[in-house]
Amino acid sequence: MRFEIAAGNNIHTVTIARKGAVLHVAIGDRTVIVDARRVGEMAWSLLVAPEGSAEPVQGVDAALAAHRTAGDFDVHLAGRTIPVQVRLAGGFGRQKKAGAAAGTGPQRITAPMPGKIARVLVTAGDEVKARQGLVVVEAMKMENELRAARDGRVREVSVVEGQSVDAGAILLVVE
Amino acid sequence: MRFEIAAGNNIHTVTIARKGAVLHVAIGDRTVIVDARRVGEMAWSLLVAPEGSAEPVQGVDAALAAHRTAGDFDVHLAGRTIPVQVRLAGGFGRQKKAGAAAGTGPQRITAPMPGKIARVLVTAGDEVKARQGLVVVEAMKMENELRAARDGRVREVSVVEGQSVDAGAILLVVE
Amino acid sequence: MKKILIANRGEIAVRVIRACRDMGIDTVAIYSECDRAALHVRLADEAWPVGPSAPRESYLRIDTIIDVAKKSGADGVHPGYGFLAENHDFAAACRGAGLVFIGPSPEAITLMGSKTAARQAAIKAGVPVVPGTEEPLNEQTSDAEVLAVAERIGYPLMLKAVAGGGGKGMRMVAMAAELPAALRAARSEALSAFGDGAVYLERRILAPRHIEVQLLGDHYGTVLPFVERECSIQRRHQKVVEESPSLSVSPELRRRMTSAAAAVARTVGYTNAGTIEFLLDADGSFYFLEMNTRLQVEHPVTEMVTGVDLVQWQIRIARGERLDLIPESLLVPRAHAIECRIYAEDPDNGFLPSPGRIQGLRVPQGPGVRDDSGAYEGGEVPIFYDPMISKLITWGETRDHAIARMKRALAEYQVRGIRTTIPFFQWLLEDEDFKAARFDTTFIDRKMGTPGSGPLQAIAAAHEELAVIAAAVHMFARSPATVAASSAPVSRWQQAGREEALR
Amino acid sequence: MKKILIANRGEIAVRVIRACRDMGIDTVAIYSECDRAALHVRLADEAWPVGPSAPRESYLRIDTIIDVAKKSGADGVHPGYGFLAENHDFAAACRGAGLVFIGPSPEAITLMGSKTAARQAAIKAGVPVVPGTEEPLNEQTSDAEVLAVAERIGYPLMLKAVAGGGGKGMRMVAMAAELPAALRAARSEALSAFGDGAVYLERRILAPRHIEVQLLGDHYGTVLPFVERECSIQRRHQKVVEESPSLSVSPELRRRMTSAAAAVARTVGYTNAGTIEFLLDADGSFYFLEMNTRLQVEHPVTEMVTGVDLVQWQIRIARGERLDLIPESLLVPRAHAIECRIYAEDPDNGFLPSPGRIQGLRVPQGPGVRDDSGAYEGGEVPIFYDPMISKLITWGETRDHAIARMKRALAEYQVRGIRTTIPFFQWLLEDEDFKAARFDTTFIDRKMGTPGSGPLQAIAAAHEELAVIAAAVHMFARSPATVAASSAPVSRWQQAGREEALR
Repeated sequence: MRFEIAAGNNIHTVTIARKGAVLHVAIGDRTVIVDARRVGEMAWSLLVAPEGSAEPVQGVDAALAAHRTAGDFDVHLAGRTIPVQVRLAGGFGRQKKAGAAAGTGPQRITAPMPGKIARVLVTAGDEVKARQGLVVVEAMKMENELRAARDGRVREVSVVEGQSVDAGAILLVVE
Repeated sequence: MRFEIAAGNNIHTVTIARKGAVLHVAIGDRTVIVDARRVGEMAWSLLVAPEGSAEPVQGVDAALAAHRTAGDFDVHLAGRTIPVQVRLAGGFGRQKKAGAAAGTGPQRITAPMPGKIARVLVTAGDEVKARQGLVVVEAMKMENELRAARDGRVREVSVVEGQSVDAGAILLVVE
Repeated sequence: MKKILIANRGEIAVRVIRACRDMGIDTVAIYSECDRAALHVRLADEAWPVGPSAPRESYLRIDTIIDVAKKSGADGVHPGYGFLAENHDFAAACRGAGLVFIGPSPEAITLMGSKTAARQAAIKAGVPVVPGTEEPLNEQTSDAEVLAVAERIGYPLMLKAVAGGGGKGMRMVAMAAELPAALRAARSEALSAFGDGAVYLERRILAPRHIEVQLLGDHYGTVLPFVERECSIQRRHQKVVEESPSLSVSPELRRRMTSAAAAVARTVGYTNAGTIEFLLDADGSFYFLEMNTRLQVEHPVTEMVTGVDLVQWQIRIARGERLDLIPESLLVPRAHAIECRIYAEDPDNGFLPSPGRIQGLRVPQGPGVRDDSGAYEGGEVPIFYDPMISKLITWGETRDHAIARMKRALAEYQVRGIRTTIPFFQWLLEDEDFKAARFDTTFIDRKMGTPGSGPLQAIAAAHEELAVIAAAVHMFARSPATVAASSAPVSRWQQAGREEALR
Repeated sequence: MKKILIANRGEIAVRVIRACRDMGIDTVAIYSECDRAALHVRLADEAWPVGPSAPRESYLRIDTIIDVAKKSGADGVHPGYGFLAENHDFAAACRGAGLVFIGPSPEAITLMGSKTAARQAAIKAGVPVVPGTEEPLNEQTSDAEVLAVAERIGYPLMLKAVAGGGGKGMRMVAMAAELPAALRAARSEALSAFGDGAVYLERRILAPRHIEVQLLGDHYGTVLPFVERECSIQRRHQKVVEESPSLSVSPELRRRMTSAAAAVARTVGYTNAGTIEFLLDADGSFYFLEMNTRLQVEHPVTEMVTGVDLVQWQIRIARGERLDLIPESLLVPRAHAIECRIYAEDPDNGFLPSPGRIQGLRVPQGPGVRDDSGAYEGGEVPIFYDPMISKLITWGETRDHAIARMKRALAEYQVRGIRTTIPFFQWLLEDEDFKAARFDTTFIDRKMGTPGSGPLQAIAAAHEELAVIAAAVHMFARSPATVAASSAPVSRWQQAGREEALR
């Protein structure tokens, strides 16, 4: 089975196959032998063979948390939180094209976390400059101002002050 | 919805219905108002109205563990573990008849917990007395001798020494 | 007292419930709409609804809370910290309703709750204060007037909420141009947090340490100070790491600071738990900053080094017991304790709030570790309240030992489904200056502002590769083809999760 | 030492891993087949398989373990307790392989491991022993010979494994008729637990207390004793509750007992951690019982009242450090600590072993609580090993306070899917005699044997009714008709549990 997995600034091509009691995980030109045991719905006890060894003995206690986007996870291990995105082979290629297309289109300002609209600073039709504040989302007693990425004109404001929004909700569109 | 629920030495007839935001739970001739909120797959935060009150404020943090038999649970609350058996209305009547019939038949000696057969003390055809040791099951470094409930003759020995058995496995039959 | 209502939520409500349980006292929790399934509701003997999720409509509703206290038959009220803890109207309303308020008198709250009046009290007790405004600048004070006052004090200065506490409504102002925006933000925060938009100005001491002294006072005139807490590790004027003792406080300085703290408290006839905050300058001089007339978030570090249960003592004092602790024993710390505040914030994303459902939770255990938490697996972290979800406290035979245990505990701690500041602490605890206790209140901002000081989430390549492997294994295991052909463990797990049908 | 192999499993392996982590030392776990997913495997830096699940084929395999130590590059071996901890061949094999054995010398293990030789050592140190057999009665000794020896000592008497420890291979014998069966059982248990079926006989002191003294000894002749532990609460000669200090030991008696303990250890040139067990008679006289040449299960109560990390000190001593603790500080307990051993046994069903999968786990938290555990939610408790899954330890300002905190912690503790001894402790902690510390080693058997002393699981009618309600709610919520019509919380939960598909 073949995946493309993005982590940090890298996209790794990963091939994984079961060989007897262990898994062979090929990352780039290196193949890692892994003894994987599920210890929870989203938790794994992995024993990984160190480089140059076939004995899976390095302990990796890993747990995952799923994001809304299928295949996106936070991987928790060694007290660290590492965001990864898993796609079937070729998945990022398709996505990147879609992303690139979107990059040149209108800016969709979305809520970075669930919260309440504290203030709307613009109205439809306003001309805005890059870095200009557009809307303030409040969560956990902190106000977070969202700004325009580049110059443009407000096409649509989808929220009103006092409204609750989910993470990812489109708040307004600048074109 | 109507259940029969056995707990301790009692079988309670329980009727439960949703009324608006709360549940009405009738046990015998008393109706208890319950505000129930699920806090886990098998865990509940219950707020129960005290006797004579309609305000559900008494906190009951309850979690269940399912036994192999459907409807049998351990209920954990207030640091106690309370075994209960839930059946649809009339369920215990049917079961009791079946149980009574089995009571007069041959004794099936079953493993009380998962373990290993440490010793088999009888062989098929042996006459045994009540309280006589039949088989020793070892688990967690402790030996547990299983005895005959009454006089009889060993009809069948289903296990050999050293064998691993699951809880509930029939080890031998005395008739 | 037989039954105590806890007018709070989250970890501190849980903390107070535990103290009550240890004393055989029944507990009454209150909850807003979004908190119905919160941990404090689950653990209390009783739980009563007090309104919608917004704090002003529930946890700040004095009338509703007093009403619940009466209906539930509570005879005491513990306010925790935040919300109504430093609201003199609430303390007075409790008194008026015949309820024992577990805290200082309304009068003491009024006096010390006004940061400007508190400064006067300190001066009266002979304790130096930071130069600043004598009078509060209320919401009617114009920007121009405030600017004029600021000119007299001189920049840089601190803008603070008169009713403040916990870093809320506080802003550093480097120059006049920044003042109007800072004033607006501080007032808005202060109004939302304390219901009072008045602020005051103070000269900014450059690179001070924040040292504070815990006090207990009984109703018979006894006021006892405890060994200091070091709280200089702050982000946006909000403490994030606290420890006791402070490596910058010698036994001699400790004697002077704790005596000064006790003097301020005695001057105002203070009772119950309170904390005097000081700024400690690099030259060893210290200034009274403010008094917190309540339990502090960071009280556990003091408990760990003195063995005193401060919440229990709050209750004992409130019910009229004498403070019969041995004074000297409170000033000699037993080794070292440190606390990290775990916030639901994303340190990789500008500390953006990260509310949501906790999909998975593993709490660290073992020697020297204490976790005071309001979280549980499957529980929600709501958007309406402070983002602190737990406090991790470790104790060690030395400061290094306590830090080592903290690192171990943080590595065991998993909070999945939301982002937390756990990785931030792992970065912090590796810092050489932190390890050597070379810091002041500007430490975090300086460290995080330094370009090239390394990204916070300096994920080692090895960890990144392991995360890729873990994700691949997880996706591989759940693809239909491999699940069908997989070995026992996977299928057994799935089987165990299956619910059997009712027969 | 840079890397330590832990030749054990369960909570003690986890405990040692944590101590190593606190010291920056890498850890190597070993695991049998059924322990692949055990907590100690999950938390260690490395984990190596050592064979099938039966202890003799894995955790008792000296050759395999030494081999793994060498292959993994470990330079030290910590044996924990049980398994090979008191096996002198193992200690010698470590030494032979150039590995530091973190414990006493093979010679000390041999000497004190023979309960009969240990008695000789105590006599030599001027410490009184319980009258009994001078020589071990090995497996070749006939029943008749043993009976003859027993007649000389007199009944009732104790039958004990020469290689014993932890209550294994121990039987009380009230009269001659009981001896053959007891002998068979004790030898079988001893053989299976220690690989040595030899036993010895001792006069039974009626209603004694079991008091023990923890010791540390370094390689420079320093032996330091710690404040005593009270371990009289035993079931089937197995400790179930331990505390420190003992209410029956005055400071003067403490001085005498700790000096006697240190004298025995010095007589045999003892190094590393060890414990001298005494029987304390009602008249205040005490007798040497045996020495455990290893870390004890109950070491945390000593850690809680002295602040000393005993596992860390084991490692420090093993790597040649000097024991530079202040002797007096170890003899003055800081308030009180108590430990309950949580076993996977069903107290409602004759303490029948209760292995299986832990479906749900909630571990108590908050002030004064420590949980040393090898369990996790979803983990298996195997049939092959000791049923102890965790140790719950609480600390309080007084014994009452420690007990109150223990009760609170037990009420928070939920282990679902298996039965545990948690309800047993809740019964015990309510007992008036226990609360007054009026007990001896026969306490549990007497209390549980008293007819009408109430069933262990005295479930109040109110709790029974609440359990019925909870079960009804649960069944109601999952019936198809109600789930479809139900409110948000239920469906949201189910939604959250759903795994999304790979796109």
